[in-house]
Amino acid sequence: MIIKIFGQLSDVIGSSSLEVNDIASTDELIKNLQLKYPALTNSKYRVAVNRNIIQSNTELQTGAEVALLPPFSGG
Amino acid sequence: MIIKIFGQLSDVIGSSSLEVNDIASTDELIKNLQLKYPALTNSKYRVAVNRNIIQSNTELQTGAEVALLPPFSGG
Amino acid sequence: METKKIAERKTIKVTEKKPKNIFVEGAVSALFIAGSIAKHSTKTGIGAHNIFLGQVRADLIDDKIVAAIEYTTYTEMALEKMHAIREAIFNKYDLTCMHVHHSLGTVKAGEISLFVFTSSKHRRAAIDACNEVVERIKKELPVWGKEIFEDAGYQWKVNN
Amino acid sequence: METKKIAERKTIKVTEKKPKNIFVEGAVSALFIAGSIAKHSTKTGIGAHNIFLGQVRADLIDDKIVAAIEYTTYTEMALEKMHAIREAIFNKYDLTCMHVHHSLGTVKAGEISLFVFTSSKHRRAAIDACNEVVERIKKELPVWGKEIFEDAGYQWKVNN
Repeated sequence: MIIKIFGQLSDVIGSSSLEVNDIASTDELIKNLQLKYPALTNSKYRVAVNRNIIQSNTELQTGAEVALLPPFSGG
Repeated sequence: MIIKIFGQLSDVIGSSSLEVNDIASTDELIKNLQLKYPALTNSKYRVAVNRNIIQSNTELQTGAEVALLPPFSGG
Repeated sequence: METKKIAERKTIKVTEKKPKNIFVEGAVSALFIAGSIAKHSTKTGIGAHNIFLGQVRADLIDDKIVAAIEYTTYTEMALEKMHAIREAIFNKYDLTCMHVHHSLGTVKAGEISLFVFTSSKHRRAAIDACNEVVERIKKELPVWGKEIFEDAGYQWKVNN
Repeated sequence: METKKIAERKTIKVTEKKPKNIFVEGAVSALFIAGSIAKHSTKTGIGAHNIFLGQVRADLIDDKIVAAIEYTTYTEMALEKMHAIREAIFNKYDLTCMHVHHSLGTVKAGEISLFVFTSSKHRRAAIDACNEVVERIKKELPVWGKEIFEDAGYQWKVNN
């Protein structure tokens, strides 16, 4: 599964996308990423699954489109 | 003294200015005009003296700039 | 020579008392608006512009279609009033600049007769100031619109 | 022959599901805005336009001056979101039309990066809709601005 990384988070993670495997839920994804990228713990962001921001832990189906979104600053 | 007439009032009076003499106040002016132009009684308008809309009867000094202003419709 | 130079330096700039003219003959063109926007690119403290445009509608009134509006004004009073509005708006809002252009004479349906343009560092001031200026112009400026019908006749416009 | 003709006539137009693109590469030019305004002169039911323009500020941050903002987006999500905003705005306000253009890539200080344009019969709808669209764009569109300093370095923009 490809995780899209945007804005300042691409600085924290050092890339604009990540490949992860065998991840069942967004909570599990975040736990794994925080282990690998400790700076993520101090970052403000929301998680989108299939282009919708999730409010709580969400199961990740095969082919889900997951993205990490730091605060928006358009306009 | 010249009275400036604007907008729809110039239709009622048939002119965009009027000359009047020996008028001491705005109340006197209105009374005289209503006698001469009865349709004025049914018209909505305000009176400006020296480019300020007056709220009550106002004395007219020599050289005062008097205007009759129907409802504004700019923009 | 030296004395003259000092005298020149001491000359005090007389403040312009005459209010700025806001009236233009006929419609406001899209290119005029573009020029006005482009001029602000050097003012790099600006973060937000708000523009209001009034366009003449081809209203249908008792089977007659409005073809144009003919605007007239009481110039001296309108410019004095607009000057007072400008002062009040600059006192109330943190604006970088503000421009107002209102048509006189004939403006055809589909053409623009009012152009209000406010700019500020942050959007709130530009948006709120523009809104207030438009409301005050409609309510307080001695300007009259005569709606000219396509075939013949006219009626005096009423603002709501 | 006859059968083919009937078949052709029966072809149903498939509704375009793909949301409208709002993104443009680089700054929005004053001439583009003028063209957009001019196109509305045939829509003679319109009485009021409201335009919001976001301009890049040359902010001074810790002795460094912002020279430009580099915008990036999550395109698919942003366009879906903008489509939803558009639907909600047209349901809420009596608008004739609405146009939104947002820059991607580099926009220099003094240049325009956001252009929101609403039109309606009466001014209240155009003004209120424009205001709401701007607020929702800033809050809800997944777009990020990177403030590039004149000499070197950058910082990520924060909306307020």
